[in-house]
Amino acid sequence: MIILEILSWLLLLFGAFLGISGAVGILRFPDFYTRIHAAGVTDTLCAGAILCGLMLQAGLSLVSVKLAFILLFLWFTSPTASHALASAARHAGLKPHLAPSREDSPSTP
Amino acid sequence: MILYLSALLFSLYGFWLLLSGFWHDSLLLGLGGVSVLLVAVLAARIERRDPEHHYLSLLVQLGAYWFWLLRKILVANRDVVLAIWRPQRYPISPTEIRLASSQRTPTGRTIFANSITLTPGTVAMEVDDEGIVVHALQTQAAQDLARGEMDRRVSRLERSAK
Amino acid sequence: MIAANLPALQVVLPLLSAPLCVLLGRGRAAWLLATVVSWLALAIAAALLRQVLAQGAVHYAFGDWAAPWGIEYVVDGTAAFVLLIVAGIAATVFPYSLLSVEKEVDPERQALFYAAMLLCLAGLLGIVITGDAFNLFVLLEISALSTYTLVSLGQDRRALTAAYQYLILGTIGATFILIGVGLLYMLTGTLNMADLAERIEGLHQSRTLQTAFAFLVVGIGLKLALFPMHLWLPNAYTYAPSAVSALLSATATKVAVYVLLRFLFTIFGTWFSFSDMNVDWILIPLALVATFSMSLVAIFQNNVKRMLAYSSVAQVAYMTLGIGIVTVTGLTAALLHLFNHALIKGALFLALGAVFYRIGSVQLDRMQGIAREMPWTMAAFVLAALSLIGVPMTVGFVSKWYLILAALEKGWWLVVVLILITSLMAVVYLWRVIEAAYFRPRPADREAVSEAPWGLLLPTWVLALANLYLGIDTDLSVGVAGEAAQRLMGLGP
Amino acid sequence: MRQTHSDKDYQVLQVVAKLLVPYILLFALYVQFHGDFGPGGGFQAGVIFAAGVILYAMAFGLDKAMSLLSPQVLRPLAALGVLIYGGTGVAGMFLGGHFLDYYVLATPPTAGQHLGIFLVELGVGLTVTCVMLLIFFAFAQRAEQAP
Amino acid sequence: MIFAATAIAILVVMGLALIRAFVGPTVYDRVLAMNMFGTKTVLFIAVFGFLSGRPDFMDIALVYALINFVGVIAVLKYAQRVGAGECAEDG
Amino acid sequence: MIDIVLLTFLAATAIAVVRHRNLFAVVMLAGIYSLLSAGLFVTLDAVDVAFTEAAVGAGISTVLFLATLALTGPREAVPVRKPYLPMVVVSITGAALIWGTLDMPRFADPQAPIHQHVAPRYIETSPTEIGIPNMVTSVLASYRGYDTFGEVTVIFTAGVGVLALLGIRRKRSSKDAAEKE
Amino acid sequence: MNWVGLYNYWIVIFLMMTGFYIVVSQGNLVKKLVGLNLFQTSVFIQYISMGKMPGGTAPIESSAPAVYSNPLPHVLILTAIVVGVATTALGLALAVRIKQAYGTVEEDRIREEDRNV
Repeated sequence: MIILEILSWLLLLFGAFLGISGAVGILRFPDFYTRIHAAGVTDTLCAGAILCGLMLQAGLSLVSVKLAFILLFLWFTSPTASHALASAARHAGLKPHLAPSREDSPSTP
Repeated sequence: MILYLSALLFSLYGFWLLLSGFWHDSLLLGLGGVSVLLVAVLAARIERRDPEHHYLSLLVQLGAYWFWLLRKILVANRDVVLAIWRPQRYPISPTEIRLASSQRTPTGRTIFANSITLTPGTVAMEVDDEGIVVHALQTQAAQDLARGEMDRRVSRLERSAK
Repeated sequence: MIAANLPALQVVLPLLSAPLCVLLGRGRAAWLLATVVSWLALAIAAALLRQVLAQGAVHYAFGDWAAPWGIEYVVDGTAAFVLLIVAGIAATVFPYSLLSVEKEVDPERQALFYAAMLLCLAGLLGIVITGDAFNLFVLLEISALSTYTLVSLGQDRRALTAAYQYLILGTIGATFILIGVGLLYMLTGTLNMADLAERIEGLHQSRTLQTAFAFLVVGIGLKLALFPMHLWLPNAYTYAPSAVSALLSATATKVAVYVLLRFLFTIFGTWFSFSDMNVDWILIPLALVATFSMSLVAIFQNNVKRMLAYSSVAQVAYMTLGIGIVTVTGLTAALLHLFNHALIKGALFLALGAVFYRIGSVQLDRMQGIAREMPWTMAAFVLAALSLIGVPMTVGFVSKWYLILAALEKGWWLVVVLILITSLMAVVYLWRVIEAAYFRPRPADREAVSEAPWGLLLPTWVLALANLYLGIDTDLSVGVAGEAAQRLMGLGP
Repeated sequence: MRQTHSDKDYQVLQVVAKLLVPYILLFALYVQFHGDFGPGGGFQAGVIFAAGVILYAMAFGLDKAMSLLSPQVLRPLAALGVLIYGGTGVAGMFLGGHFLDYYVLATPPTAGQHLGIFLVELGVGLTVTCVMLLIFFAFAQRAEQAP
Repeated sequence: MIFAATAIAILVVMGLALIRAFVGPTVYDRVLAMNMFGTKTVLFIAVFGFLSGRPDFMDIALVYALINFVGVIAVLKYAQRVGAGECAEDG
Repeated sequence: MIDIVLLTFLAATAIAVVRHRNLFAVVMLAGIYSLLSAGLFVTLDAVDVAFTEAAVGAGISTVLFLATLALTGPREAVPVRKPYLPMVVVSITGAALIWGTLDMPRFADPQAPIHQHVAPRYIETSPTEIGIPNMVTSVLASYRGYDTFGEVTVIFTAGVGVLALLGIRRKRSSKDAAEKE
Repeated sequence: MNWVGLYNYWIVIFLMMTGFYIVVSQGNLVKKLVGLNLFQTSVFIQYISMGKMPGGTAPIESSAPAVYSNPLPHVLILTAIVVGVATTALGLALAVRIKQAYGTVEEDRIREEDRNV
């Protein structure tokens, strides 16, 4: 029991840390496309960690099921939203700042 | 179509039961049935307009894949978090790269694209029939993707679901 | 069963007919339904008035939940009286609207138009008899939203901006009312008007109560186009379809005046409103400035509908003047004018609608010489105009007479003089119309027109004759108004 | 801009939307029928249902959404919702109570209340769904034709 | 206690995302911030349920997630229609 | 404590809405405002309201605003006149409200009149009287069912109004579409 | 006097007035409606704040004994939210029509247009 408790605490703290990291990243990164990555951190693993932590708290109950639904929903939608966002920005003609030195090296797989 | 519908009905009713939690209230169970039927009718109409095979069995197969993906996500997260907190040590090097994708259906490509986006550090920017344009935070992440392991795994998933 | 449920039916009947109109989907069928419903509403209003006069106020609890817990309708003398006016005007405007609407509104939108008319009617009727402060807000919004729609359906594109402006100001007003009701609820824990009135008694020194009062007065003021807050009204009345102008000018502001009465006298109580808050110090000067300036503005209008709209602001000011005097006579005058002005403006706008039906305009220069071609229409207009001026034997005279009496009781000679001056100004602006219609030659470029069709003429004349009849037989209106005024002042039974 | 953005660009969105929309709609109905036990009720359900259809419209285009639930059907249904609500009230009246009295609807009083609230919420949900969708269609159709 | 800490952390994240939404500079940055803000609200509601001792209202969080998604997609859809040049640089 | 933080966020958002000239940003911020206030409602125990506000304010309203912007354009003209009069009006209104708060029952005061009158009956007897655990639904649909009837009518009125104003054309025929191309 | 208990209300009033200010000062019809939305939402917050009980929970009966917050303001605000969205929809529809009739949604330009006719 206590192990589950501690595990859930760790997950919650981990999620909180990831969330703050993402938020700092979204402020620090230079342009829109790099910021998407920072937001990606918070959207996926942060949400996952926090919701899993909560699930451990709730035990095997309806609440857990709903938390799982939320998690599933977020994991389906947030990459879709990020992708839609990036593609819309690209279509709008927003140019990414690319690293100058290796601009073209990795473009051929 | 019939397969799709029956799978849909089944999963919808399961969804209802899990949401509701009233498993002994015959009224709510009945209402659930009516609701599921109503939604299924609408879903069938949606399906008829864009008949596209939906791999529901894919969801089962997804289990193993997700496990693999989760590990990728964890690793990728570490990189991005480091880049955020220690920009001097771990500088970012934004890269754009075009990947060929070997999936043949929109569903497969969607799984691939969303997997790319789910792993931090890479975002699928454009998806078309031949490939995917990816923006990566660090060149290294892009190169990792370019190695094509994820592409192969998704394609295998797609094939096995058929 | 029906007799016991009359108060609910009064509102629910038109309310439920609106979706039926949408279901019918066709203009004429919707019109027929709307008309029949408006007549039924009038019958119900009459029956309610009889019931109330016979046995006192009727209380109706929705869902059979007793008052402070559920929502209650209360029909007392005043309410029944106002109900009768609103339903009566509707019962004449609805039949009228068939021809006028066919001319002015797209065929596709006619069913929606009638649905909106019914919703507006239901909202107005509900506002009058509801006994619950929050329910008042809901009904207010039903009528307001449908009114915005109706106004926007006018042909001129300025109808759109007028409706928008009305929407913004009306919503600000409604939100102010919402804030006021919220503060009242916070202080007392109840929303029922009677219960509120009881619980407010001990709170007169509360600053929160005073703020609530201010917000409610300003909010209602916006709705009734109290003088500096009247900006939405002229445009809305001018550009709305004719039938809508008639319905609105005759009912909407009147209902708002009634709501003001309700709040000032019944809920906050005479003592708080006028001795603690001194609202009369605001109402009277504003009313005086309004009657004078708005009549002056009306003189310079070339669009007759606009002229009458400004005149409406001035006339509403007469009512607030009567309220501000705070005597039984003053209140009687206010209530009488509420009733009479509805008849007058209803008739005037209906006559104008008939003119618009024939010549497609109500500009003064287009209306020159119209009286020769449309004698009956213009005769009705003249009759109602005389009533607006206040010529003896018409209803307009009765209410002005009581207003002057009330001012004299207080010894306010200046007010009396001002009322007379503004009446003269009314003569001036109405004369411009009559002169144009009767004594000017027809403009050469206008096609010859014939008299308005019966469908328009009949309702117009019903209202015009009501002006005359009720001006001679004043027993009913003065009796009811007087009794209602006494009860509002807390003197009557 | 529209030319550059073809259907292909939305394929990820389309796949995800098609997967999710049925569940969103079912969730809306769950909210509709569980308003007695938790937060929710007719109004919320109606809005969520509408949101689900709006998502479908965003992914697959307005025309498809409008043929899925055609405005010609929605309009009478919206009116019907109000009539269901009002009809429940009137039924209370016919059975000897006042307007919206649910106690007279069924024999044990609480069953009457249950029935009344159920019907009333149904009316709310129906009207809200239909009106929200109609409003959205009206706006979106104009927006499609924008220059 | 742990819930309170998590809730506060999420609030901080919300605040930072809000700053990004205010500064922009492009519409897409704002949408990104809005999306992030939305998901954080979902988490906040979920955590708050536990914090207040009544975790049985997770439906709300689910609705937030849904609405947030629909909202973001709608913004993108209509931003495109208006013309990208206008939104891309809005200082 | 949490509500103070959320209120501060709300205030910041409101100020940002005033200052921004790009209407897209404004609408998005308004959506955030709605979401935030919905969060606040959750902390204030109003779960049903939070539900609705999120779905309506952040969902439907935002979509409608965006569709409108697609038609009317995202740029706002720079006003020519200085808004002195509005400032005065707003200041007076705000001052009146602040003054009004001075005699108000304090926030979350259990002795406040609204917790003493009317509401206790809903809380105490509605679960047995109506037989439904969610008191908000009981009050909404039964005790104050008539208000809700009004609410449905309001939304219906809005539908009538929007249809009358904008209308929905039947499905465009292929010929129409061809013409447009 | 206990000022702390009023602090919440003051922020809410500030929010209300910000919304109100947008409505009365801005010339763009759409932005006015955004302001109206803000104004109304803030009034809703005011209502909901007053229903809060200290240590209360949501007014949904739970198995454990609990103090419930006042459900009545919640009901009122549910209705008010609906009214708000109805008004917004209608206002936006008007704005769309105005744009089509005048080619602009700026109040000043509309006034000019009208003067020119």
